[in-house]
This record gives sequence, C-alpha cells and structure tokens, in this order.
Amino acid sequence: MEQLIQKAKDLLSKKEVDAIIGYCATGKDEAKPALIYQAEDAGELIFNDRCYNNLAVYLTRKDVKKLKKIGIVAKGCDIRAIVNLIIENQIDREKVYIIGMTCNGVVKPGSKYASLKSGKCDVCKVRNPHLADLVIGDKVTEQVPMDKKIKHADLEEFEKKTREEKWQFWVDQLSRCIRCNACRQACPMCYCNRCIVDYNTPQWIDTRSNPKGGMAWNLVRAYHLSGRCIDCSECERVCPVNIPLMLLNRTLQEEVQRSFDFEAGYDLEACPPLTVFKKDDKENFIR
Amino acid sequence: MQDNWEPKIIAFVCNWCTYAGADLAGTSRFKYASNVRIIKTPCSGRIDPMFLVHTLEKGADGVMISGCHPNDCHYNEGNFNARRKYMVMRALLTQLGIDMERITISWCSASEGIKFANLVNEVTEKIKKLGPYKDIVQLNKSER
Amino acid sequence: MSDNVYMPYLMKITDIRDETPDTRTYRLEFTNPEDAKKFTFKAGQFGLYSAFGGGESTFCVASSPTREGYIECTFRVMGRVTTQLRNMNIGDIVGFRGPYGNSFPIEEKFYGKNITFIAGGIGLAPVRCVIWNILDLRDKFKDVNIVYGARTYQDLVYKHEIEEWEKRKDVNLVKTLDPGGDKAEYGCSGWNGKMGFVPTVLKESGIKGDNGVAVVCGPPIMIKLTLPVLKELGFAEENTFTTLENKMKCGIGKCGRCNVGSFYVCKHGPVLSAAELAQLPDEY
Amino acid sequence: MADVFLTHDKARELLIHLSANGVEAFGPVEKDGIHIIEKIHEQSPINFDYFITTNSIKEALFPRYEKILSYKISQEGVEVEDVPLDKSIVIMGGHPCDAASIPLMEKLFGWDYKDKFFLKRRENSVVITLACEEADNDCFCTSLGYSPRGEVGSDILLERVSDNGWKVKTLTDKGKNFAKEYADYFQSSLEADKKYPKLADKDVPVQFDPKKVKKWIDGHFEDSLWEKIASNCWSCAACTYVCPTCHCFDITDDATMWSGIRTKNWDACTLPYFTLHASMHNPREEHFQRYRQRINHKYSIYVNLFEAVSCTGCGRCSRACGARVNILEAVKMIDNAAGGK
Repeated sequence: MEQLIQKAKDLLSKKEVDAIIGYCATGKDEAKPALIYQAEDAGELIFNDRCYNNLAVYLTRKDVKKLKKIGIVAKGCDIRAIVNLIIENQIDREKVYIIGMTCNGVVKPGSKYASLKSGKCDVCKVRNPHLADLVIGDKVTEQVPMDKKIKHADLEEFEKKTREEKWQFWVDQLSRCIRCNACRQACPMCYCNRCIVDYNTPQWIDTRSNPKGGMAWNLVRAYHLSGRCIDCSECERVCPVNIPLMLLNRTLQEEVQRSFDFEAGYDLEACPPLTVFKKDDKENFIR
Repeated sequence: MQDNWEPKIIAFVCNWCTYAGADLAGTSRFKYASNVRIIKTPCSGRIDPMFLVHTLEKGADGVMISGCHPNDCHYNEGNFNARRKYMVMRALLTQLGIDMERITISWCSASEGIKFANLVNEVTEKIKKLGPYKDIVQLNKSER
Repeated sequence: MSDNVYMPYLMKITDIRDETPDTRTYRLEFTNPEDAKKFTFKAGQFGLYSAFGGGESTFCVASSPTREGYIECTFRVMGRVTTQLRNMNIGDIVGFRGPYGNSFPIEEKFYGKNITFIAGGIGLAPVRCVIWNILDLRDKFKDVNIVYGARTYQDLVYKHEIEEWEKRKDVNLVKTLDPGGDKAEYGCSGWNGKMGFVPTVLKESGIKGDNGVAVVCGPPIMIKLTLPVLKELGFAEENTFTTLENKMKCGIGKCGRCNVGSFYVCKHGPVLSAAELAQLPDEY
Repeated sequence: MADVFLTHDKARELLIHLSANGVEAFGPVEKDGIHIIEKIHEQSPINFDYFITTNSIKEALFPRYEKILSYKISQEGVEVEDVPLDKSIVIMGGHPCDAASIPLMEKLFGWDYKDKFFLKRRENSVVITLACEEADNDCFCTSLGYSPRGEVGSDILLERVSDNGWKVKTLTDKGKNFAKEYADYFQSSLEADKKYPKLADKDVPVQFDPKKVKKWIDGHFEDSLWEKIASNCWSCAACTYVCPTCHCFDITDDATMWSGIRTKNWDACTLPYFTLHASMHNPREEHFQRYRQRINHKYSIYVNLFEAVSCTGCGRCSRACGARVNILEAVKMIDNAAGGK
C-alpha cells in the first residue's frame, strides 16, 4: 500500500498523469472508487480485498476522457477491461498508466465475506496482472492456468433446465428489473455515447420497467456484450434486485470461446470476434 | 386453439439473393404457403436479434431469416459477419428459453426458387404443429 | 372534463403550412364545441401536443389569443412524436393538454411602450404569438420592432408573415441570416435583409431601450448573448422578457424535469424577465 | 382500548386473503436473498424477518409504470378513455421511513393540478408499518426529524414483541376500521419476549442539520464540493428508483396502429438524457450536475416549494449504489462546509 501511495504521489507531482483512479476507504469496512487529482490526496488510496469495483468504467466517462493522461489502479480483471477498451479504440494505450495490483480475489461485504456471489474470482486467470506499467504486490499463484477453458458451475446447473423452465425462470427474474440501468453504467464495456434504449426513433426497447421491457433490455445488453464481456461481474453486483445477469453474459462468453476460440481482454493484438470472420466458421445450424 | 388458426410467419430476406429467389418462385409459379410475409433487408447482416424478438412479440408465430450463400454476398462479407452474429444470437435465445424451433435460418440464392418455396412450406407445416406462439405475447398481459 | 389531469382535449387539424423542410405549422380546432367555449389562453402559455401512438411533446401556442376559435403550433421534426405529428393530414386528430404556465404581462407592462421582439430560428414561434397579440391591438402600443434571424434562409419560419410585417408601416422589421446563410442551395435568391448574428445585428439596428419592452426567444446561446446587448441598448432588466423552453413531460410541475433551481419552468414560467433569469442558477 | 397483537403467520394469511379478494395487497417477499415489497399473490414467499427492503413502498402508490389513459383510433377519429381507480390497497411491511414519504409525495402530487393516480391510491390505501428493530450506518432518519418508531404516514404501526408477533398500534380512523374489519386475524394476547426492546431515537444519532444544509446549498450552486461529492457517480438510477420519495416520471405511449395506452413511468434525474432538449442541448450534461440536482431537489427545492425536506433518511440510495456514493456522507460534507461559515 505504501508503494502504491508513493507511486501515485510521484506520478501526480511530476505531472506524469492528470489524475489517478483508485480506491479509498468509506468509513465502513468497504472500499469505494475515488478520482485523485492532487498529490496531497494520494494518501487516501488503499488496496485490499474489498476493492471489487471495476475502475475501468471511469476511463470512458466524459470528464475523464478529456484528461491528457490518467493513472489507474487495476486488478487483473480490470486490466482485461482496459485491454478490451484499447482494442476497441476507446482509449490509447499511451493515455493510461496502469498500476497493476496482484490480487487474491475480492469479497463482497454484504454477503458475509464470501467470495463475490457470481464466483468471478474462482475462475480468475489473471491474479497477476498481464498488462501493466508497474506491478505492485507479491506474485501470487494462479488458480486457473491461462489455457484452460472455463465452465462456470452455475451455468452448467442452469443448462439442465428444459426450455419451458428456462423461459419461466427468466420471466420471473427479468420482470423484477426496475430498469435503473445500473448494469449498463457499471459496465466498462458499455461506453456508447447514446445507448440503444435512449433512442426513441425507432424505439426498439420499451423504456418502461414492465416484463416485456425488462426482457428486451437485458437481451439486448447481453447480445451487445457478446465477445466483449470480460467477466468482471459488476453488472450482477450492482443490480439492486439481484438478477443473475452473469448467466446470460457467460452463455455468450462460452459460445464465443467455443465457436471462435476467443476470450476477451487478454490479447492487445486481437480483433473483436464479431467484427471479423473466417470462411470456414461453423454453419451447421443454417439450412 | 381456434379452429381456423393459421400461423403467421415473418421472413427477413436479403435483397440480393433470397428476395430474388422468392421472386423466381413466384414467376415460375411454384406454390408456397401464403402464411409467410416477406420483409426485405439490404443484407442478412442487417438482421438484429431485436427484429426477431419484436416480430414474435407483435404476434408472429415463426421467423425465417435468409440470405446469400457464403461467398455470394453482394457486399462481399455481409453474410460472413451475419453467420457469426447468428451463432451468438442462437446461444442467447436458447438460454432465455425462446423456442428456437420457430426460428429458421437458411441460405437461399436467386436461382433457388424451389428451395425457398419448399422451405416456406416446410416451416409452415412445422409451425402449424407447434401451434401459436404465446410466451412473449403473454408478457404484455401483466399491465397494472 | 374528467378529473384526470393527463387527459388531453381532442383537436382536429384544419390547416397545415410547411414553414421549412422540417418545420410545420398546424392549425387546430376543438372537436368538441363545449371545450372550445370554455377554452382560453394567454400569450406565452404552452401545451402538450400528443400524437396518439407516439407520445406527447411540448410546444408553445404560436397563435395569438386575440384570434379565437383555433390554436396554432409550430414544431420541428426531431424525435418520435414530432415525426409522427408531421405525418398527419388535415382532418386528423391530435391531443392537446393545456394551456399551462404563465404568460407575458401584456396589459400590465406592455401597454404604451415601444416593443422590441428578438427571435432566432424556431424561437419566433412563441414570439409570433405576442407579435400578433400586439398588432391586433396596435393602437395601445408605440413603436414595434422585430429583429429576426436564422441560420440560413431555409430556416426562416413564417416567411409570408415576415413579408406582411415588412410591408406594414407600423412595424420596423430587421431580418438577418447567419454568415453564409444566403446561398442558393438554401433556396435564397437575392437576400434583402442583413447578414450577421442576431446580437450583433441588434446592436447596430439603432433600436433604443427607453420606454421599451423587449421579448427574446431563441436557442439558449442566442439568449445568453443577446441579454447583455439589450442592457447596453438601455432596456431595463425588468422589461426584458424571455421564455425558457426546457424539456417537459407533464407540464404541471410533477415530473421533475424542467426545473432550474427552484424555478419550475412549467409552473413558474415559461415567461420570465431578465431580472428573474439572472437570479436563477446557470443550468438551462 | 385493550392491546391487540398480530402474528407473522396471521399477517401472511391476511395478505393472501386480501389479494384473493380483489384488494391490491403489498407485502415483503423474499427473493434470491433480498426482500422486496411487491404485490402479493397466492404463492408469494412472504417473509417479515428483514432489516430493510431493497425497494420502498412507493411502488404501491406510484407504480413503476401505470396506465393513465387508453385510446382507440378509427376512421372516425380518436376515442380516449380514462382509467378507473377504485381498488383498495393494503401495504404491509414498510418501515416508518417508507411511510413518512407518503405525506411528502402527497404535497407534490396535490400541488395545484391534482394527480389523481397518486392521490386516489393514497385515499384507498391502508398503510401498515413495521417499527424498526435495527439500524445501520446508512440510516439517518432522526437527522430529518423522523424516528425509527415514527408514526408519520402510517395507519397502523406494528411493534415487534416476540419472534413471531407484533403489538398493533392503530393510528388513524382508516387503521382502526381496518383492524375492526379484519378482527379475526388479530388477537388479544401474545407472549412477549424481553429480547425485543424498541429501537430508540438515540440509537440512530442525529448527524446534521437540514436547515444549515439548505442554507449552504442555496448559496453554493457553483462549488467544487459538488464535484468532489459525486466524483465517482456513474449516473445510473439505482438510487432514485429505490428511494421512497423520488417521484420523477416520464410519459410514454405504447400503441399499435389502432389502439394504445399512455403510461406514466419512473424516470430519474441522475440519468444522462433526462433533461436532453430536442436540440441536443443538455442543461445537466455532467454527472455531478445531475447528482447536485438530486441533493438540491431533496434538501432545497422541496423546502422552498413545500416546506419539507424530501428525504426520510432511509439510506436506501447509499446501500443500492454500486459506486458507493453515500447520501449521508454527501450531506455531512455539506453540513461541515456550512459549519465553517
């Protein structure tokens, strides 16, 4: 932590970065995102296992984008988001200074200090940051080797359901959606200037929080994240009504991995899988 | 089910191949079921899952999507991209529990009038067996 | 009328005028004569017009209260509602909820004064309401000046009325286009007005603020630049009026959109004087 | 009057009985580890053992979306139809901070033009409130003059006396009539348990002075503190949608070619396009401007209009926020700033 504060102070006082996005304490046993502009405020920075927010979401916020260079405190999972933002041309690699943190997994305080409900840390492959200007913290052992294909337990469980059961499950879950857009705003990949639901000509998605609108919205969001979701589980964590959104996202993650052999957020040279194609892509479902 | 129920099927077809194919079927006087309503799109790559969900929501019982065969795309690569999109779209809709039996995806060129006519007949038969699609329509009923 | 405050009057389109390629004026008459009898409004008030199936949209009433039996509205095609409104024909039914908001204090403050109108683009619509109101009672006022500008020739609304005002001896009309707005591609052949932005043209127009009342409406940036010019010309802040147009949904002070600080545009406004405007936080 | 008691089981039965008999009954339902106030059906897993529900009871009186009129379009013209509002409503399960929001919202919906949708529902409803048993760091009802056992806005207050029951306190005529009508469900005695002491006002310490806060806000519309308060806000609407007093809404149409409905649905000042003009000009462009509007509306604008702070101190927004923007911290920062003057 001292190393983090020192580095942040250095960067800010030498004007190498205009601001640092990091975590600071909340007074409760939690951490919250903080944007630090002054070197004297750098002392507020902390890093611990409560730092579950994905800070990459701030990189595409209007006022942050205006800055010349920005420093960011990032765990491996956050760096996956940054990598994806870079390959989608949302930020320049030169414009971010990544302070990578090694991480042993984060926990959510509300849930009695269990690992995050969606189990993102159980399948994490990047406990040691894979792309950073500086790595802070001792090297930790990776739980999952990089080349291993992941199958989430909850997804496996869910897929045993019949079609009717699945439909009923989602109707129950998604009618609860209050359309607060927290999932969208917390998602580092949801950076569109104006989201499809904010357009009304044509109005593809009902803006009301009725079952129909909830269904359409969550379907579109999951679809727009296909091949881009970096499994940070922020959408699910911030959902005030606890909709298991990662089930949908992971379905698509898995499909993309199986069909196009792609995992988002690891490779700076990769192309987003839905913008490219191979002539021999599978088409056994097409008549 | 009403006795005289006839399925409504919406077909999203690409302007350059399948639409011409459907035209050919018509001019060659192949008979195909009148349950299908054709909507022309510039390219099969234009078709978004929202189209599917919207059509089902507005009361369609089945959806067809059809475009040029790979390598035949008027825009060179539209259908290659479409193929990848359909792949994830299918996975998503399956996971949501939307009946994939009702969604047919095909390639059908301008010369394949018979293929198109047969396909329409086949799909109509299938949807007739499945009966009206109610899942999404029922969501509308829960108005307060 | 029912106790449902969101219930619109039904009105029939009786006349359509295309002002610019994307701006239209409708004349609307009540389908129910009972409603027509009860209905009154004042210059400056607004209403919510609905295209059934599209939704509601807020515009001012662009016709003068002195012309009874109908109201007019002018709108630009921007979103879902206006697109649908635009696709309507004579005889079609639209909904109208209103009139809402306050009005210009014509009797209290305008009588016996020199009146200056400054408008930009479609901002002429709310001003037009006052212009006709005043021209219909012409002898109660002294000089009437109108300064009207638009980006291009194409964007000038109420072109035939501008001509009418130009011809009138008792009106001093100054019209202007932004630089480059008189090209032939905008349908302009031989522009006889001025070239330049509204605040600049106003400054050079020779209009004096003594014993004068000014009415300003246009894009927010134009209003912000025009107010200092008016002050320079000698208009008192209390006698400079503008009408704020924030986004509204309910029109009756509930939906929480239009407020600038504690000032609810739909209830305390939309008309306010420059003196009042200066009191508001800069969030409009 | 002799003491009256109600057990959890009976309360559950009562809610289900009501919903089966055409009353819109709202109660706390446990779903996936959270408690939500929602309309009760026969199968609803009603559960009264919770600290605070995620959403507030406002949903019962001011639904997420509601029909305000319907219309039919034909060759002859348009026919518009009003919506009848005659169902009676019973809301059980909110805390005093929920109930306190009802008189606050009533002020707005009855301001000049009367919004019958809220007011009628309010008139037809019986509000049964559960007194608080615990409080956490996000609670601050006492700072705004409310109390964890507060009676504002409730018709009946239930105070827990044992694992399975409450003491019933009828507060209004409406509440008394309700208790009389459903007397079968209430009972005259219940074994009390010592371990349920009431949560006292002093357990939720007063942390700021709303008057001072208002004064500061009025004089500091442009202040760098606003940016600091909301620096990590990412502009979602979770805080406003769970808030018992946030009342902003949108009006939209849902129609086919020949018929349709117009609905009033929740909207939020924290969403980026809330105030966007058709000309693409947006008066509240930045995230901190929108958060400033939220605080400003609650602590200053509402006071100017209705002489009441539009916040009941429930702390739901702080708990729902994924970025941990905390309204109590924000207001305390303002209070501190005001104290310095």
